[in-house]
Amino acid sequence: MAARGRGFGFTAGLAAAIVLVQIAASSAHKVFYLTQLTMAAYAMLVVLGLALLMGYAGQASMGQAGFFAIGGYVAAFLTTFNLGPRRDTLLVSLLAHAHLLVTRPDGSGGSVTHVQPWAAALFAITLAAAIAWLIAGPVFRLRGHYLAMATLGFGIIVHRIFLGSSYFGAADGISDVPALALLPGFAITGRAASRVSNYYAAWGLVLLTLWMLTNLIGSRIGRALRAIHGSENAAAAVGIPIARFKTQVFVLAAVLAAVAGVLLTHYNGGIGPSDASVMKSVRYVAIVAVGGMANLRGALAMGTVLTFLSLRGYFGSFDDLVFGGILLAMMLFAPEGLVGGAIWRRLRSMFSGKRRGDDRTGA
Amino acid sequence: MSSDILLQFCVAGVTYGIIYGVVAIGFTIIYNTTGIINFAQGEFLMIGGMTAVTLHQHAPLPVAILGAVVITMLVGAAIEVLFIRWLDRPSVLRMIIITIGVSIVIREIALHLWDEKSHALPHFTGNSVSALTVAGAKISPQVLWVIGVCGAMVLLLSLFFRATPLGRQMRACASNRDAARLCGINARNMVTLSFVLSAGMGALAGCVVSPITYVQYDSGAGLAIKGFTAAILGGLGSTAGAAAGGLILGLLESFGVWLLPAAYKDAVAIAVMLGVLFLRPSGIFGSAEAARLREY
Amino acid sequence: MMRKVTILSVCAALLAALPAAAAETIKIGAILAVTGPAAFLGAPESKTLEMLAAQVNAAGGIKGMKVELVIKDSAGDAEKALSLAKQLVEEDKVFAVLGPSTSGESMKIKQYMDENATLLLSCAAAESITTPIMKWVFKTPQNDANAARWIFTDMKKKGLKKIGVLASNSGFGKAGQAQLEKLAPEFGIEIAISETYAKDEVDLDAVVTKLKAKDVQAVVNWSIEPAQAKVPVSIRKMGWNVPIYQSHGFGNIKYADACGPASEGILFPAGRLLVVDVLPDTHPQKALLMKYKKDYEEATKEAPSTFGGHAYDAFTLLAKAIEVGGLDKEKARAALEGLTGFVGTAGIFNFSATDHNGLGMDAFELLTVNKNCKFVLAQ
Amino acid sequence: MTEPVLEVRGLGRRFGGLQAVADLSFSVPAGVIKAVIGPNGAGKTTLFNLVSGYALPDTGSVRFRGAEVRGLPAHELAGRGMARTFQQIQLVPGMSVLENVLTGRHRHTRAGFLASMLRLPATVRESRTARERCLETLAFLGLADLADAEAVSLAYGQQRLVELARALVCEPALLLLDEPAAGLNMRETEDLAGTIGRINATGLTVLLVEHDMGLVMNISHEILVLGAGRRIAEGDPRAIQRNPDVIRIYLGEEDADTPDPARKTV
Repeated sequence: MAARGRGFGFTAGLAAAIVLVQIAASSAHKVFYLTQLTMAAYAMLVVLGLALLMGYAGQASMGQAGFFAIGGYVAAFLTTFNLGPRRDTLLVSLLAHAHLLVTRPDGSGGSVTHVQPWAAALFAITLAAAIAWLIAGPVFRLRGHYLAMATLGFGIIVHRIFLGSSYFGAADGISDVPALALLPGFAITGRAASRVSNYYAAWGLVLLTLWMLTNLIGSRIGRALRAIHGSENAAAAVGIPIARFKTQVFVLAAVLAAVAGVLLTHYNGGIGPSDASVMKSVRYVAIVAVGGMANLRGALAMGTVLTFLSLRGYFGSFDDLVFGGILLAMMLFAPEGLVGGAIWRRLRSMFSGKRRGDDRTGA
Repeated sequence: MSSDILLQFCVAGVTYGIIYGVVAIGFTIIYNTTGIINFAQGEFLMIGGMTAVTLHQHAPLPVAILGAVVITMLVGAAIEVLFIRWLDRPSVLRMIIITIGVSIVIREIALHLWDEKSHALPHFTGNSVSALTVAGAKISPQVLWVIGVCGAMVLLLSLFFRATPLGRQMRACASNRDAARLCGINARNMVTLSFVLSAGMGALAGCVVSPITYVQYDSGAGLAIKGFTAAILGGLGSTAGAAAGGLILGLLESFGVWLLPAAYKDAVAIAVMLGVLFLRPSGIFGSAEAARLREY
Repeated sequence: MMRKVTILSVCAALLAALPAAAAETIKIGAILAVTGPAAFLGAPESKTLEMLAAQVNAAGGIKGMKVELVIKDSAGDAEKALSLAKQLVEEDKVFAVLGPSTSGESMKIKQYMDENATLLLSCAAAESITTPIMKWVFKTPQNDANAARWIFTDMKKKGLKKIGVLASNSGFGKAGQAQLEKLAPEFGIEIAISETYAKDEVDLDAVVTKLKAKDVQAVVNWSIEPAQAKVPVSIRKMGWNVPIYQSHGFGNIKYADACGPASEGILFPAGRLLVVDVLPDTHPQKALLMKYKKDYEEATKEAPSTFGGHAYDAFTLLAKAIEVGGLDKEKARAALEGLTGFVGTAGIFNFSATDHNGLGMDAFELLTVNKNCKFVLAQ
Repeated sequence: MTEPVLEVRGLGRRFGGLQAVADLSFSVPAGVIKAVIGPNGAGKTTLFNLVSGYALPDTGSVRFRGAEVRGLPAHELAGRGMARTFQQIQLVPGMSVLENVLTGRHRHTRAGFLASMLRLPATVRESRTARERCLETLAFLGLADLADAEAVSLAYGQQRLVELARALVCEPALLLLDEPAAGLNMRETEDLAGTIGRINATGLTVLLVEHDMGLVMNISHEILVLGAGRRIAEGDPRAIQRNPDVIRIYLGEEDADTPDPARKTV
């Protein structure tokens, strides 16, 4: 099928580009560029999930940073909170027996006993999924602005809880998060030594996600989601269980966000409340929009560039201004995104007087 | 817990509520004529406040406020003409994103146009600590100003919508744009007008509340979220609902502070709001049909 | 396709040479929250640094080497601060990093700075930045603990036992709140209630009412945001004349102005910058403070705040360290750690291997606000 | 005598003051083409929505293939073999004709989220057979060469056919057509008549709402006439044409329909 063909082509091209960049960076002795590229990659996981939810299933989520934060904070908390003093409590001793605890020296000569990073990661992701599944039911009884408000509200609540609770470091957030050892000799960490491997891990994950989501969109599920977006009546008429599919895609997006949260937290060695802020959620939405809503590649391309430049402080104190400007321009002139030539089709249709698909981005 | 303390919580809640309510009404005006939620609504308050503060350095307070309102109205018109007017049946999601973009851009421009500091107009009567005693609770005269001015605004608005031909035309657009168009009403101009109106309202509100809340380049977003929450809580589209939603939200926050750590104030208020939404998917005073119709 | 274009552009960026650092220049990085929620800290800090760099270079630089200042705006975002730190250290190869403005950001990057053996002079107050000591991490603002001690000492003198604490939900507020709760017992003071508030609250009547309901004998309002002015206003408006103590985060005359009449009688510990005019000429800091005040007012047409002062100290301390230790990072670090009796805006710095803040109780004075809304020494 | 595919008993629904459908009973025997006619506002479309799960009946029962289905959601009914088209065409923008029709195969395919994401061999096979089935149907309706065109960019008549194709690939036991000829020209209408006939010839039961008397009279085996939500008459075309009540309500209505395919009210 066409979608598959293009999917492979693009994925292959992206893979080549990823390797190319790494070689270029290493040979130019500028490996440090990979830092922001890695961080951008994790942000792109959130974006890809949101693009599926928003662009294809047509369900806006203004609280995606909430799921990112749940993943990151829970993982960070479990891998920094010292269970040593609580050894005798039932839960902790159970964890100990299950060999789910590790002890490492902390900064000040003492030692912390905490949950195995990989176990913490799994728990954090599962928790995010569970929360998404729980709220999906009521949330998707809402439409349009009400749906936006509900997801926005969810994001705010998560942000306030992390910001308010001293367990999560309140305004300082959590730091000194250890590396996340995945394979012997490979761990998710920001240390310069393992920069290249982490770069590949992050982008490999992005590639895999992109491939899987492209498959999904080309599949019966993807068609069902797009049908729900395009016309819920039509979707119901062919037997598509709308509520269930909305829930599932919402959970999928939440899981991707949580995975990103966990990994980026380990990569940065910490997480702060600003990662859960409404502004972050808005940024994710904005990136998806800039990429062209129903356009995974567009979101990925634009998102990577913008996030990379922003993380490098390229726009200085004009960061948000540039971001808002681009967002506006795209939404006004190319709501289907630059990538994939949608804009040209649009211009043509403008001149031929037709404005079909103007609402393609509809909620 | 003595009664005057309790009353003090109410007063605090009402103060917040009125302010949220005004922002919410600003949302409603535009929403009714366009079906758009203008997330830049909070920016109108910010522009109004900042401009008034700037003008007040050279002009007496009333002049400064008037000037601020006029300038903000122009900004409102500009926004509509530049970003909304020429779009052909944009979708809810697209409009949300566009207005968010507008608010971000305005905020950042304000940062570079003015500064990062927080400013405030002087209290209209008395000073920061002067207060009236009502049954043991203290109310700043500024709060009365806020209530008075906002009340007057709402009254004038409803008068405008009912009594004047222009207002009737806007209501016509609100109930059915195409029909209105057929009756020779220029719907587009009505939309512009609605932006101008709510910008003016926002600016005036921004001026009266600034002695209490202060104003800085980024104070718009917070107010917008609260106002949006209030508008949704009340049920989009109804001015009375918006006002009520604001009051409910304000009291929720104030009593949330009383009962729980203040750090979770917003979380509590919004959680309750979501609860309401889940039970009544179209807000307290909103009708489900209306909501459905509007969204598509 | 677009994606490939992207990649190419990135490659182009990669191949672009490093900003060539001439031998005669010292590259100094700064990570400041020039925009975003903490802009009120970052903005005066960056203005101060730019001013200083210009002055130093005009005067021929440090040991004849021109200073090249690289200021990065973190917008108060910890994640971005870390990214910028890596950039400054690995790409720009800066000699040292000044800032960040907030303690949250400082906590995120100090580990990295230490591992990469590059000096960090934080402009954030939280004690946890320099305790436990990290070899390469220093900070210039006075310790919260000392501020708390000043407050508690005065309370004890006045016989105030049961107090309420309000803190902003920023890193500064959080750190102060922690210190207050930690030290209160030492002074036999009971904290009856401890609450936090956000910087964007409409007003603080509700939470103040909550304190009032506990009828405490004094209120400590620990914050660095403009919103802190709303607390005294609420208190006085309610006709509640309880003693109000603020933190050194109150060290900005604008905040006192915002309080209006409510500011009168507020007690707070702060560096001497705010009361330099009434400082005896014999005081060692007098000359320096006068200079900074004058220069800053000329450069920015606005009154200096202690926040800018922290950046001032960070810069001048680093300059001193380089004069002594030269361009060898390890030597400079040792020189900084060995500095004693160094006069800064925040106080007299006496660093040591066990103290990377170098300021004691004497760095503070207990100040109050008189009825003309001016900062004066409290009697 | 086998059980009717659809059996409606005492069906009623009121909207505010308006009794859209009142105490309505009828049945659709297997294999027939049954038409529901009546003047505008007679409650035809409401009846369709009640039967196909797009609106909740206040009273009455709906039995589909022997089971009570009243109040079941639309997708559930579709799952049980009821397919429908819409008066206002409901095609998905941004999807090709083939993709739109493929959505119709939903209940005949299984792959879930994970399987689809991983492109398991079974999934690939499944989707291949689905495409073949859809292409056949498109060919059957003469749309084969439009398979890759964007559905919503087609001519009105063709869009109707795409909707029909989508309904057909559901392999329903009962096909509901809501004004299939609305907005079609004479030729298209005649072709449609032929198409519906051929579909019915495959043994598929059809229930349609239609304004076009010509179409109704020449294809349907049974006709149900509604007026103000109530049954006016029921029977074969000849009987209906002679029925005085029917003639009255149609002549009573200003834009009367005569059994002449050339004129139609839309």
